Amino acid sequence: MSLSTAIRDVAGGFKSLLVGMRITLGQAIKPSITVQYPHQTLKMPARFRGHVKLVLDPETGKSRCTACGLCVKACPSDCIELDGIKREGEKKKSVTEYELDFTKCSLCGSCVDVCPSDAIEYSKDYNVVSLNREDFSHMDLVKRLEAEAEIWRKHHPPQAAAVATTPVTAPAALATGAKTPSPGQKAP
Amino acid sequence: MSFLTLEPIRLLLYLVGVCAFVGANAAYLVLAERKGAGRIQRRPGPNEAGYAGLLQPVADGIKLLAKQIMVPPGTDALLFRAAPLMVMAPSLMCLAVIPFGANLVARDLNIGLLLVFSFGSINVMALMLGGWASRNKFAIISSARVVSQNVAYEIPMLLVVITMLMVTGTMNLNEIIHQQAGWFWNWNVFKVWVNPLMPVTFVIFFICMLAETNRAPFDMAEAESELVAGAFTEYGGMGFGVFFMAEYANIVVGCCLATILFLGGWQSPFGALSGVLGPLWFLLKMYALIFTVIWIRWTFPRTQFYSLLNLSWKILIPLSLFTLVLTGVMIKII
Amino acid sequence: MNLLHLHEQPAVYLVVAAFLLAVGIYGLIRRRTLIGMLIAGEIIFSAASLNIMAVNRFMAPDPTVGQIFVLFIMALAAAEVSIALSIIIAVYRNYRSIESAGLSELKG
Amino acid sequence: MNPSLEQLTEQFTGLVGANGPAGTPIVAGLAEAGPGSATAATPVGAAVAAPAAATGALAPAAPPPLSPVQTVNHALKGYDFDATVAPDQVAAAAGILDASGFSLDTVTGVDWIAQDQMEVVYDYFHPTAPLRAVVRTRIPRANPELPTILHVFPGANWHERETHDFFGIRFLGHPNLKPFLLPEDADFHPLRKDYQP
Amino acid sequence: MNAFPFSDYIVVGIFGLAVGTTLAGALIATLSTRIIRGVCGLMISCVGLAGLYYFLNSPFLALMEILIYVGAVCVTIVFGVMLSEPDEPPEIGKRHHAILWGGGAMLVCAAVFATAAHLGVRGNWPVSPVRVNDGSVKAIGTSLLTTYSMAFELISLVLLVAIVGALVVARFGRTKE
Amino acid sequence: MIAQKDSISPGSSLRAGGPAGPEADQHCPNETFVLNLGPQHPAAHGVLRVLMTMDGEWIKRAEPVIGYIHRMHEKMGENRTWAKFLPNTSRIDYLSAMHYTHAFVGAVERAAKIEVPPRAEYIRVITSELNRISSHMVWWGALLLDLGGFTPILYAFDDREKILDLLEGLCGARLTYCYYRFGGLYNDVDDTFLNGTREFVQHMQPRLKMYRDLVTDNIILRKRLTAIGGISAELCRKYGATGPVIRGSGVAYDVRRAEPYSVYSRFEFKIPVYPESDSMARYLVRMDEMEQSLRIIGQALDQLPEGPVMGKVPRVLKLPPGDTCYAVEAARGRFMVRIVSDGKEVPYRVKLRTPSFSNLSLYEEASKGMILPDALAMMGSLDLVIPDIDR
Repeated sequence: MSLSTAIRDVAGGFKSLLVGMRITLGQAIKPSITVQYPHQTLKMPARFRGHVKLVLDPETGKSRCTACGLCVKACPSDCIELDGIKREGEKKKSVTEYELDFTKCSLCGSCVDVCPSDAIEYSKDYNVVSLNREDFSHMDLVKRLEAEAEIWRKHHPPQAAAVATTPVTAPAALATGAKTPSPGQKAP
Repeated sequence: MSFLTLEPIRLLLYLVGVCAFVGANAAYLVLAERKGAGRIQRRPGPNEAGYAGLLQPVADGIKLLAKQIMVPPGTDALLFRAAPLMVMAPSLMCLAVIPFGANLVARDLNIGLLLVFSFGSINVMALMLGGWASRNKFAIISSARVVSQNVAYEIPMLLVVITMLMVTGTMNLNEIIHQQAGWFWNWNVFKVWVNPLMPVTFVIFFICMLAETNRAPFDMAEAESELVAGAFTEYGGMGFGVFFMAEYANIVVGCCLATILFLGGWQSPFGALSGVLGPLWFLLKMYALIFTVIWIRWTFPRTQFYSLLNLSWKILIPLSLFTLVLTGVMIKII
Repeated sequence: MNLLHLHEQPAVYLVVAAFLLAVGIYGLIRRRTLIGMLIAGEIIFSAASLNIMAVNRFMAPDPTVGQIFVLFIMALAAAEVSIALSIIIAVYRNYRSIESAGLSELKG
Repeated sequence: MNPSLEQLTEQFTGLVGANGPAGTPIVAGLAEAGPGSATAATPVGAAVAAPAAATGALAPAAPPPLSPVQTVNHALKGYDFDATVAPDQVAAAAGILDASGFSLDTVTGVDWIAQDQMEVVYDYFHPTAPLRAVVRTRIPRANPELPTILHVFPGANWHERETHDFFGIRFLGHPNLKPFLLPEDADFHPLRKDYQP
Repeated sequence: MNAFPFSDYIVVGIFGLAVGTTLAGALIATLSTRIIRGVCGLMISCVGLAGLYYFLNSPFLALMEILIYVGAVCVTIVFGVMLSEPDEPPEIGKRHHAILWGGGAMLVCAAVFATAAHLGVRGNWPVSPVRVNDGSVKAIGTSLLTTYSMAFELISLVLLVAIVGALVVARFGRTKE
Repeated sequence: MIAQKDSISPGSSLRAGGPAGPEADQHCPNETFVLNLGPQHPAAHGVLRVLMTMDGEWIKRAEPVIGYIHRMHEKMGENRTWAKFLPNTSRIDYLSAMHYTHAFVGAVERAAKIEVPPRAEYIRVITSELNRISSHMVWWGALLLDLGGFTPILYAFDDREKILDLLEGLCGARLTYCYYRFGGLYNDVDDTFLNGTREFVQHMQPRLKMYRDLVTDNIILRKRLTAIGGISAELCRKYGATGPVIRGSGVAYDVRRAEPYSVYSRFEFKIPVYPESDSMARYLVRMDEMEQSLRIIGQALDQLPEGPVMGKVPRVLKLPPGDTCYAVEAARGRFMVRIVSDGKEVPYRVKLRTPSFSNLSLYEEASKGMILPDALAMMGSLDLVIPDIDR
């Protein structure tokens, strides 16, 4: 290597360093791009896959789940347990117990795919936190639905709410039912 | 004669002052480093403890203090504990001769420059003992690297310093600054009529300073992707904290020296206002250099160890020898 | 002898130097590794330097001479250490030991 | 450099003989559950994806003979060439493919518990030609041993170790059949069909 | 020169510290079984010695002592320790041999110390009445380049030879592999 | 203070290497020692352990020890239906989940002769290439981390975040997508995704130039990677190394060309090949691949046909007996799924041939005689994902 190429190499290398420093300086004067999580939060996209939850039927204020058990079969990790009873005067079973073992769930969404009555969907909760393992290994989806149903009832005319508790007359009440806000839009 | 003019009292005050200066610098330079890294990486950096993260060093310090100092079994416990102190003490010593202002110097030693270098050389020994005493393979590889690197970079650095000695003709730091009075083109770094390669000399000094203080991109000693934490692998708690502080103290000393030798120390760039505002100018220049150090760290990848040595032996030493000879010739001609 | 002016007494330095010399000689005899002997040798060098400096400070007419001589000793010591260590490492590579007793076969 | 399928067929036919690997106990149940070519024989009209580098000649349309060496439709099976060899011929087969410039894709096993056999499958791909070859052999389940191909393809080292881990197949001549992906003290072979955790 | 009340005591205290450091360092250097601690002892001793030089009106040499001994010599020795056997081997041979040898060495050293110290204290050292110069750094530099330029050149020559020799010897060891 | 009489002194570990065998006679001292790099080491991305026999800083032998996060995906495959195994595939190499799902879905479709609508194939290509870019960005940042440059990974993650946002908006997950289904896709793309992807393609061009200026042209990086970590084409062939590793050795092997799957044969793109076969060549291959992926995405967006995204799939999927292979070009190289069916609902055997496994297997051979930092740089240039090796 001759002296001139050596000098050119050194000078070229030095220049590349200066270019790099110019770039980082240029980035340094731009505003920061991070989201300060506890203070700011992001809106989850519509298709966000959180843990599954039972859908509140905006017409009846109840779950659509018929406890058919397809989701249990479809789940690759065996993390769903459900139970339903057939109530008096109803055509289908209704769910009484829907437990998700969130510690095993891999959020693959097979259960949502197979559900014939669209009774489950992904929640938009991403910050589900607890100090208690039980809250995840036995996530009670029916209970969570109850909380939603509570809100639903508040937004409904009292007779509709009264009707909702007496399922036998439900169709008649709903025929006169007021317009319903869709509780699915409001994550609790 | 007031009480304050008594020499021992004055020295005691300076001792406290220097310790406080080093402590504050070490603490807040860590924060500045993290903030600077954050800026460069377009994130805010630590911002939770206190306003804009200003209490972060306190939190870090408390965390480090609260940690148990583990001495791994089978190590030389005495050396293991002594190494952090040995690395901290010399940098404090060096600051004793640094003139922050025309009269703001703890000990205006005739051979201050020599003192900085002689105490700076203890650093290597301390790092080496720390690495050796840890009884860890990574630490030993690291301390071997520290020595090779420091030996390689001490030579061009001293050559540059000898060049500056020839230009200034004194080892008294304050006198060196006095010689650079006037407008900023009187600073040594711009004295191209003494030596056309003066800016190059400054760059060599700066590079060597980075290498001597084991800063990125020359942080072979603690190359965390290769040697975990290098010589500090086994240190925890305040043992690590002291090493960490000493690293920043060394950077401060190095930047002070660069400021004094090349950037006119406490001289203002405009030929005026350097009396009372002297310390301000000094700190301004020093922190600008420190910012550059931080900036460099967050821009470049780490160099490879052997090309690092090559850089010193094949480029920097010949170049600094050349500037040395050139300066000698120029001084003789002028 | 005024205790407060101890640092201005040449005898103090000479005694310290003598002590260093004695300790160095002891080390040189008792150490059985080459590096240990090297360290003892350095102590002896220190003793000599201190002695020269003391004499230089208190008795000599030209105080630069002693300093120059001590500088000379330091350079010698540095040179000696570098050479000695390279020899030690070479010896170690070949014999896996730096015990001075084991080196007698070098003579043959 | 790049081999053609005809060449390969010829070489492998020379290796294993026309009527199948000598002494290889291929049990009759192969066509039903084994890697039979029954599916490969269906017309290509039902192509799934875009036609692949269809260099392979079509397998005969009639009920296929259990030929040990055959070319396969890539679009249907994912490989072009399929050879069944005797266990002691795997190294020779690897040698042929190595000489033709093939590269070792993977080595794996299949446990055919119903037939009391283990199948060892060697997958090869060609870095420069659009060719994929599969070499298989069958060994008795009771004594799963066959020679290593380590000296031909050093890359088989890890694959054979893995296969030993999972199936307990011993590769004779392999220097280091320690548990690899399994824990160091593992003495079980999880991919055997009779493995009970 | 100083109006501070206890300045003399402080000075003596620091002087005592320097002496103590020197002696303690030397003792550690020769007596510890671990070579690495021996090196540390040497280092401590050198720092103390630097203090003594300072008291002997030669801050320049004090700093050079630290620069060369601590910064270069000790580091080189530690490096050598890393590359070779680190510790004193355990005593071979019989115990009374060791005691005999140790006692003998002790005796020799005591004799040396007694003689040298006696000479130092009782020796009638003539003090030169005139001082040519003050022994400052400037004076050292001037003499080094004028009167004692031979010494200067010799130093550089010795160092050069040492560098070359060390390289040659260490390389020779390497090529043996 | 002089009490330490233990037989092992600090530092003697440096030389406590192999036992002094008969060949290690006194004239040839054995000065090696064993360095246990990992399983928790900053340079071992994940839980890889490398046992290094070192002579000083020179590596005499580096033996990777793997299996620390082995999860036995292949056995899981034998215990669940074809569809239930689908989520597993994206967890093998979490950084290029799309490709892995693609290979498994493709194998099942090939065996069951399921026809995939063209729109679905195009969307598969778009998402696969997006995933490839995001994977390469992680590699890029991680390599720079290995080399001690901290900032680039954050720039890369800034851009990668855009990809992840797009994919999250599309299928709801950011890493383990599980987006492809037998016969098509989980759901159709919307305009947000299409526009976002177009914007992203526009956005990436200047960013790639910035990457080049900041890192690729940097003299320090060049010195660290050029002429270091050579892996010859022959070595790649013998060990079955694929992907950027073999392309960095001058062999233009790319599954997208060698065995064109999906609709890759309809796009124009170059296969970046560098014959230098050093770490820098592998680096440059990946940097060029990002550009080529952008090119493919652009073409696929332009040609995207209308139509359904789901083909006809039988309700209960039973594959005909026999074995089927399907290989894709994942971000790290050739990923092949070999499925063996015995006609039941459950796979008889699922073999996952992962690229990192083969790429790492040559490490022992290639790293001989290197020094530690170079060997780690080479390891970075292999782009390892440990779950991909351990499965």
